Amino acid sequence: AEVFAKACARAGLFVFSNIEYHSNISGKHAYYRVRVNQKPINSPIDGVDLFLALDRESLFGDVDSPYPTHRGHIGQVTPDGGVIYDAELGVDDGEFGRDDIRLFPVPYGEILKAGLSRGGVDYEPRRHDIMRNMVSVAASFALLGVNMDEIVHVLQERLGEHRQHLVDMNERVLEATSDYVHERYGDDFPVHLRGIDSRANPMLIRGADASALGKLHAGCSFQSYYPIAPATEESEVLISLQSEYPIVVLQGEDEIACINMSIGAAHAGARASTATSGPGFSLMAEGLGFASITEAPGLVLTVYQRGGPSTGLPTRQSQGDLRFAVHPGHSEFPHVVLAPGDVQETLSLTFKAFNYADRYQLPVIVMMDRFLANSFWTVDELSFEGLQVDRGEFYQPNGRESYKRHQVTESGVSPRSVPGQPGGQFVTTSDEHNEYGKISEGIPNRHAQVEKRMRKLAQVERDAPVEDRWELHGTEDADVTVVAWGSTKGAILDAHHVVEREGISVNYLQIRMLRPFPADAVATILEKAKMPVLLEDNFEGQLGRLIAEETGIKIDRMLLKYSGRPFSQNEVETGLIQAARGGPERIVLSTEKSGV
Amino acid sequence: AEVFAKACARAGLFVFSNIEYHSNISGKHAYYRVRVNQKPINSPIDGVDLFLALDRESLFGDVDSPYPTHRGHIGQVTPDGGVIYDAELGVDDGEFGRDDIRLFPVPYGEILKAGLSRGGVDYEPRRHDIMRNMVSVAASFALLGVNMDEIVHVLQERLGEHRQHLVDMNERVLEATSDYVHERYGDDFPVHLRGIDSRANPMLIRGADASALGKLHAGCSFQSYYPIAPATEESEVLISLQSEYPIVVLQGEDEIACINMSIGAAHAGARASTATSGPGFSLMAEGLGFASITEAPGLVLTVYQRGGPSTGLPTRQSQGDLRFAVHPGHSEFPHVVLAPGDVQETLSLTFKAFNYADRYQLPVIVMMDRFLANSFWTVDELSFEGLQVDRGEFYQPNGRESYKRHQVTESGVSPRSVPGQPGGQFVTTSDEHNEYGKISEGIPNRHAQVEKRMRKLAQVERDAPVEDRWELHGTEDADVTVVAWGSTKGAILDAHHVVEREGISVNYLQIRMLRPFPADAVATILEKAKMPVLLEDNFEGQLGRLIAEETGIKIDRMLLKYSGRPFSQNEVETGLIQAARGGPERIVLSTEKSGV
Amino acid sequence: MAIATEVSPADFRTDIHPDWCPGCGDFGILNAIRQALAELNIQPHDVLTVSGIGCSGKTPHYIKSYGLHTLHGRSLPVATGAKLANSELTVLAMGGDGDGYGIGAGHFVNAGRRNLDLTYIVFNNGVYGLTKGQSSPTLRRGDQTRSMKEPSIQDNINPIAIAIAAGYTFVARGYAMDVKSMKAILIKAIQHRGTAIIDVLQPCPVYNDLQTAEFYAGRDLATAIPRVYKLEDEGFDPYVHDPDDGDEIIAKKVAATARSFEWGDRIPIGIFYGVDLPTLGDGFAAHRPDAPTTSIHKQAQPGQDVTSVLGRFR
Amino acid sequence: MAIATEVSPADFRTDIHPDWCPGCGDFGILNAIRQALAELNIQPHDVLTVSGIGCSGKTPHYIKSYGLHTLHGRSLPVATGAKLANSELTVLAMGGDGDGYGIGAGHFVNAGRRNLDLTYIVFNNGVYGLTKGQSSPTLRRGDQTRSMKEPSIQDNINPIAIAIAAGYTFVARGYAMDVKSMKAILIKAIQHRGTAIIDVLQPCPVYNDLQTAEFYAGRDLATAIPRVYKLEDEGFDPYVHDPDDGDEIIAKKVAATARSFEWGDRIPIGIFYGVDLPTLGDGFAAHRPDAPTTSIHKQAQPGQDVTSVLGRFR
Ligand SMILES: Cc1ncc(C[n+]2csc(CCOP(=O)(O)OP(=O)(O)O)c2C)c(N)n1
Ligand SMILES: Cc1ncc(C[n+]2csc(CCOP(=O)(O)OP(=O)(O)O)c2C)c(N)n1
Ligand code: SF4
Ligand code: SF4
Ligand SMILES: [Mg+2]
Ligand SMILES: [Mg+2]
Repeated sequence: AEVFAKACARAGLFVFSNIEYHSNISGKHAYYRVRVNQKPINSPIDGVDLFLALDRESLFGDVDSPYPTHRGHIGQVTPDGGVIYDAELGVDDGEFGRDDIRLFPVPYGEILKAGLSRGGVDYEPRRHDIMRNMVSVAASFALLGVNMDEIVHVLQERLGEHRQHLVDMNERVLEATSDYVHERYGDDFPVHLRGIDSRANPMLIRGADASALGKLHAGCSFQSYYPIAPATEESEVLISLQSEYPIVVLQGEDEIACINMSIGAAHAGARASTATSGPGFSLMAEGLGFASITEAPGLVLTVYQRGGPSTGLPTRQSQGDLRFAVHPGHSEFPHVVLAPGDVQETLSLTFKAFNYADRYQLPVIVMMDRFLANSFWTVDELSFEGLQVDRGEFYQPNGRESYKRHQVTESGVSPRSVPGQPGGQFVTTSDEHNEYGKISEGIPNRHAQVEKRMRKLAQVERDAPVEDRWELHGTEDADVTVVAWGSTKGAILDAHHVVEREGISVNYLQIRMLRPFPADAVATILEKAKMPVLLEDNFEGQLGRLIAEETGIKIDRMLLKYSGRPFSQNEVETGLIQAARGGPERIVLSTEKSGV
Repeated sequence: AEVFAKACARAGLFVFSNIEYHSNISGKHAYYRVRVNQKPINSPIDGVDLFLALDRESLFGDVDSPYPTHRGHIGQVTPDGGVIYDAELGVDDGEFGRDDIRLFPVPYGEILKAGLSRGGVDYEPRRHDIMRNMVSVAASFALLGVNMDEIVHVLQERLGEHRQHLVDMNERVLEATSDYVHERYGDDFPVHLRGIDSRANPMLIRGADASALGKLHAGCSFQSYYPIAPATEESEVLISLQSEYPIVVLQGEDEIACINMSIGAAHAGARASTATSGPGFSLMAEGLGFASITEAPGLVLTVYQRGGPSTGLPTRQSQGDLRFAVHPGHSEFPHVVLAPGDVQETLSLTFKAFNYADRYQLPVIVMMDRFLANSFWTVDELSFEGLQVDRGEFYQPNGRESYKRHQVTESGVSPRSVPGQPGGQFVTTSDEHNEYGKISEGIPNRHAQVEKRMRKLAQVERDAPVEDRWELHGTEDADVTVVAWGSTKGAILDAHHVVEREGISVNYLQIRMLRPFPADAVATILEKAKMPVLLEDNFEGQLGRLIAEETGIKIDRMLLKYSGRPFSQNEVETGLIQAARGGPERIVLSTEKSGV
Repeated sequence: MAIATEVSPADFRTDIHPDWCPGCGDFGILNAIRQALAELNIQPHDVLTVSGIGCSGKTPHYIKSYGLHTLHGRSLPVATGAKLANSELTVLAMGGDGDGYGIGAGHFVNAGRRNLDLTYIVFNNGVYGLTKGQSSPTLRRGDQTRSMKEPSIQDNINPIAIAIAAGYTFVARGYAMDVKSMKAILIKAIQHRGTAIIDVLQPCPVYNDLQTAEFYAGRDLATAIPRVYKLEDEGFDPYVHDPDDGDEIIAKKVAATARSFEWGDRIPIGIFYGVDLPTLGDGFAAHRPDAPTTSIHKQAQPGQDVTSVLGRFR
Repeated sequence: MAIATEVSPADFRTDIHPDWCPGCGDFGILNAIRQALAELNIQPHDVLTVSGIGCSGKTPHYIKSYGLHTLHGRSLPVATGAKLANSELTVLAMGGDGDGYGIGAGHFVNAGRRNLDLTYIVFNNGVYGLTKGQSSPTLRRGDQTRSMKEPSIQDNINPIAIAIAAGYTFVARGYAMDVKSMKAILIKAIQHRGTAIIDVLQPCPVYNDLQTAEFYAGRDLATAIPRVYKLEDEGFDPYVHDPDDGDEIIAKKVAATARSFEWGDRIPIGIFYGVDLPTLGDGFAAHRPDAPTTSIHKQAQPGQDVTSVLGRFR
């Protein structure tokens, strides 16, 4: 399916693709969803025009297992849509229970064997069965009238020259499939894909890639990580770039080690970072407070939210960690929380996160999620415009006075010294300390240090440009104001047009900086809004609670989802229309139609 | 000073006593504060009527150190108050800078030697210098006209029969001191303590003791702990009771081990618990989510708040962990948070915490703090009335169907089975699971389990008696409504009378259950309140933020303290009067007069 | 508390099939556990399995007994609390090598000191299976498995030697593909009064293409002799015969440590070290010598009277 | 990067006096550190000390260099990150035995694998000093110190043997009251390329009334002979001479382990084990063989161009 998506992108189409899979290595149901369009698209949709099934479970679910969990994808196929499946499964047409869809049984094994023998290879189940996938993709290309060459190109790149024999083998299989489908089904399928030839070679890129790029562009030279879905990918990208860029990527023994390693690196002079998801995030609680009280400069933590609580749904979507992120440890300390909404914002806000972390010497958390991390979007170009480096103030020893690492200043920021600098020695501590970093329990100093640290938050509020904090998409005035954060952006933007066609005008308040919270701006907008509707991938409506905490405004209407799956465009449409037409205040989305 | 407090209590006086000390084993400034009265008292006051100083720093501070932190306690002495200090320090009267106080220099060493020689013992500095303390206490008793016998009794109990020689030695020192003071100062000091003879032998008890008692009374049979100020004391009390009661107290290798050991014990059938403070609490974030998703029954976590952030001020007061306690880990899960206000409430709410934990099978956090934990109050009797055991529903195997550990029910509670019970086998997991506890990633089940778990919170709200959730002390209608939680209760109640004497009527909304939050009741009261004033020992006004989140009501007026010291009665008085008379919205308390 | 009915391995089967990959060593360990429990005639309801997170961590779902599938790295503390509270249970803690020697290493070391009566089984496959094959702490310097971009630049830890140095009173190594000997070791471990640890060499055919079943069988060697050999076949005596003899303890520990460093063409399995010492349970029981021997959670009575304690505070 | 001025121990003094108790072994360790750094002629600004929480954790406040007084148990990870980012620094990690072998045991074990070039000093006093004397993981079964209600019912861990089994390439034990030998060990440890660990026997006169200076000096013995003796005085050779010789490595490890179990009337101090192996820094440096050898934080340029990477995604 990645090959399919890539090939479509190459053909000049806009592509969105994501995968759903179990927290398991082999044998449990997984599926890709690829959406292609001639216009830009940013989210999945529920309806499936062409369904490629590899096994029975994909079709009809696991109803025969002792603990059934789903009923397959057949229900998602749109009227007039098609199903390509393995003719050798022996499925009876009646089993589909639908007469409004087109069935394209294809004998995967037979074609595979035929293709292989064209290439002069003997079929061996254990080695070649993985290529059944390719038969199915090729069949879809044949039906959709796409040139098979794109697939071959993509395979060629992936496998590289020294595995040209594999490419050739695949090519034979593609041909065999194509021949079979054309002969058997001709032009039976109504949908044909036509790319935009003029479109320059677009990127197919994930949030995890953009985050890695943002870190690298910011000059991050230390990343620690402990394997965990869905955060590992970002570190893997960085590992693969270690030979080109000056960055050390270290697998720690746990997340406590990771956050503390990064804090050490930050204090030692690096822009440093780590990435994790819920369980690891919980283990970093103590470290974040430590980073904040010692004013570690340049520390960024990227959190890839996934289904919780606890281990929860490791490979599934959620926006469940917001309230924890805003208050991620005991006691009170300043930190910044940012939430990008798409790939471009991931790049930009990740880059800027290091500026905040350096300039204000506090930890910055970037809130990603499983959906944003692992889905693929087509992007023509990523913009690096306006990404200016700001490392904050440095201390220059003057030989006269000794250095105050935690000097009390109006902004709360104390110029820093990088270890190794003669004359800039300091000690700092997780205990309350005085300006010199020495342990101090006296009262006047305690006040000064608490207040100084917390002043940095107010300073961020004053300094941060609006675009880092929030954005009101659409007109000032609308029937419905969607209030949301993070990766729901794509679905909201995609749905927006459709809802407007229903005569409901929609605007969308996207909040990007969750701490310090843009309370005044949000309050002003909400006070004017006719019908604010919260939209979040969690149970509690956490942004809503944060808004209430910060502004005293409670948003009663909310569209929530907590099934562990991302919002589709359709769900947002349905939800918004329902809300606008006076549906229940709390609408929970997730239908069998939206995936399994 | 503990001896002093105890002796006063024995004499029939009401006593409040607390200690302030550094996070250090020896050599840094520490002091006790003992308040005695013929009427019940619940908090410290700022003014010192009689000041017993052991060294120069206590008198004048550490002004000569490279990083001075305080200027001693001399400024706290009330006009006409007295100072007992070591004549051998060579302090010049002029150094006190005050002519409104009475000075009682006493040659500690000389008297000590005299006392020892009366007992036929040779003075050895290393062995006996610790008794200088006793000279100072004895001197105060002599000045205050209290019978020295009480001290002797207390010492006798502490040291036990087999150390009678030590008691005798101390008794000689007391006599020598008494003789000296009577001879030298006669009746010079105006204050004389008179006990209430009719008062039955009262207890002098700390919150840590009451918490241990509550746990024991609840039948807690497993307590894990990792040493940390100010939580260790509770575990030490329980350790000392291991030979009398069936309870295992285990020192874990860290707080992650502790919470997980207790979770294991809870699942295995025990009422189980652990106690920690901020840094350890942060390390328990992941464990709490695990306890909640697996519905561990009977797990109680006692958090002893201390100055933060990070290691912070390990031995100092704070109410800084509220917001973290309400949302103490990634994602969303149900748990209960309780906050007792005094010793009696500590006993009762700790006991009840196990009922909530057992009945709803969720973790319960009891929020204590350094002040409540380690201060001593006199209490005539602790009440055990109304403390009924409720262990919740148990599953009885019926041999017909297999057991659903996470059965979906209306209340959200699933009857439990204790390991060892034939026919009640189950497995449960930190992964999302189905009713049987098997891993499940399907959507309908996901909805059912998330909702079931969260329904338990609503059920707690329905079931919990008002007195567990909040209390409005005083009249319905008042000029000022103090809104507070936890250990500030004593100071508020003590201050209340004084403020009313200024013509300002005061009532006091004490919130005891922070999650689930009594939003409706609080909203109703606040909407009626003429001037709500938040009072908290933290920087952010965390209860205020929680109230805004839950009710949409922002309380703008607040009295805050974050110096690491507890509120004194005076501070509350001053603060409330200032607030009532239209002072600034945010009043931060902590003066040199209130301690160092 | 075993009731007098004959228990068979099938009694520990559940209705779901393990979701491990074909050829995974975990199947062998699972079977050995079921067989050992049956052979010891322990009733399913008297068993508590406690696992961490990983492929290995799913094992309790496949054993019909009481089971806690806990957090990544926390099987030992959870098992410790459970056993102390409910001492009548047979407690088996288990998890992966990442789980136990990586994130859980602090518990691994400190559990060695306690000698609580439980068995800890480590599924040692050299990789982080469930997160797709990153190196685990037992992977050796220079090794490069399928999903690694480069050979490991870190040394491996030696879990057997660490266990001995940490105080474990029963230390063994099993091999997942040899169910019979694995079962025999398990039986001895469960019977041992005190904390037993079994490090199990467990092929992960998907991610670890170095320490495979073929490797352990020595099929890559010039003459195919199994690398894995049994300590007992060489007459190795792991047991301390006089626990009061400090010198014997040290001698046995050193001998076991020496064996534990063997690797390469010859890899020992079996029992490395065993000694009988008082358990943590014994230590706690000594506080109330006249108390019943039932689990402490049964002895404690919610609502029990504590007024007699109040005297202390007067 | 040492500049050519003569450094003296006094250059590492700060303006505050340690707040340790009189007679505390920490004073000796502090002095040894200052002296060792001076003798190695390392400039104060090229030193980074990283400590945990405890009495011992306060040490960086008393050394005039860069210093991070971190969290309880986390000195090793913080030091690891700092050294990797800023490889030009001489990094000394340090902390208590509770800090390192209790809450920090997971890091203690896993840092052994990495062989990053830093020195880790453990102040081993058998107790949790700063929290008033609870037992630490090195306290032995049956020991009852002043603040304990009963003798320990847990075994001690053997940190030297664990360090060897975990892969540390330099393993030593010091004695806090013997500043001279402590300094000598420290110098070798700092000079060692790779991770060096020094477990230091440190009397805590306030809470540990068993392992006192008198005890180590053997003043309680029938004939007062110091218990502490130097390995080198017995001709013990801790060093692996051919790091490519796997057998020699094992032999040295086993010999060191055997010595590490000695306790009672004779307690060895000195260097137990040493081997030269590639460091973690070497491993990372190999990714970009032509890169400069300066600290990586200096090599990375905030704002550096990454557009060349974009091609991957097309
Ligand atoms: C705190 C935390 N960090 C990371 C993870 C992600 N994770 C799941 S399994 C696993 C490691 C699995 O390796 P191992 O313990 O060796 O077990 P195996 O799968 O090899 O049996 C990790 C890191 C997690 N669940 N929790
Ligand atoms: C997470 C956490 N848990 C507990 C503590 C409390 N604490 C402070 S020092 C200390 C132990 C000190 O013992 P050790 O590490 O041996 O150092 P020593 O004082 O003996 O030098 C503990 C448990 C803490 N600061 N942080
Ligand atoms: S990934 Fe490896 S350890 Fe996990 S189930 Fe598959 S073979 Fe077994
Ligand atoms: S308590 Fe012990 S370790 Fe801490 S300073 Fe005092 S003597 Fe040293
Ligand atoms: Mg593994
Ligand atoms: Mg110690």
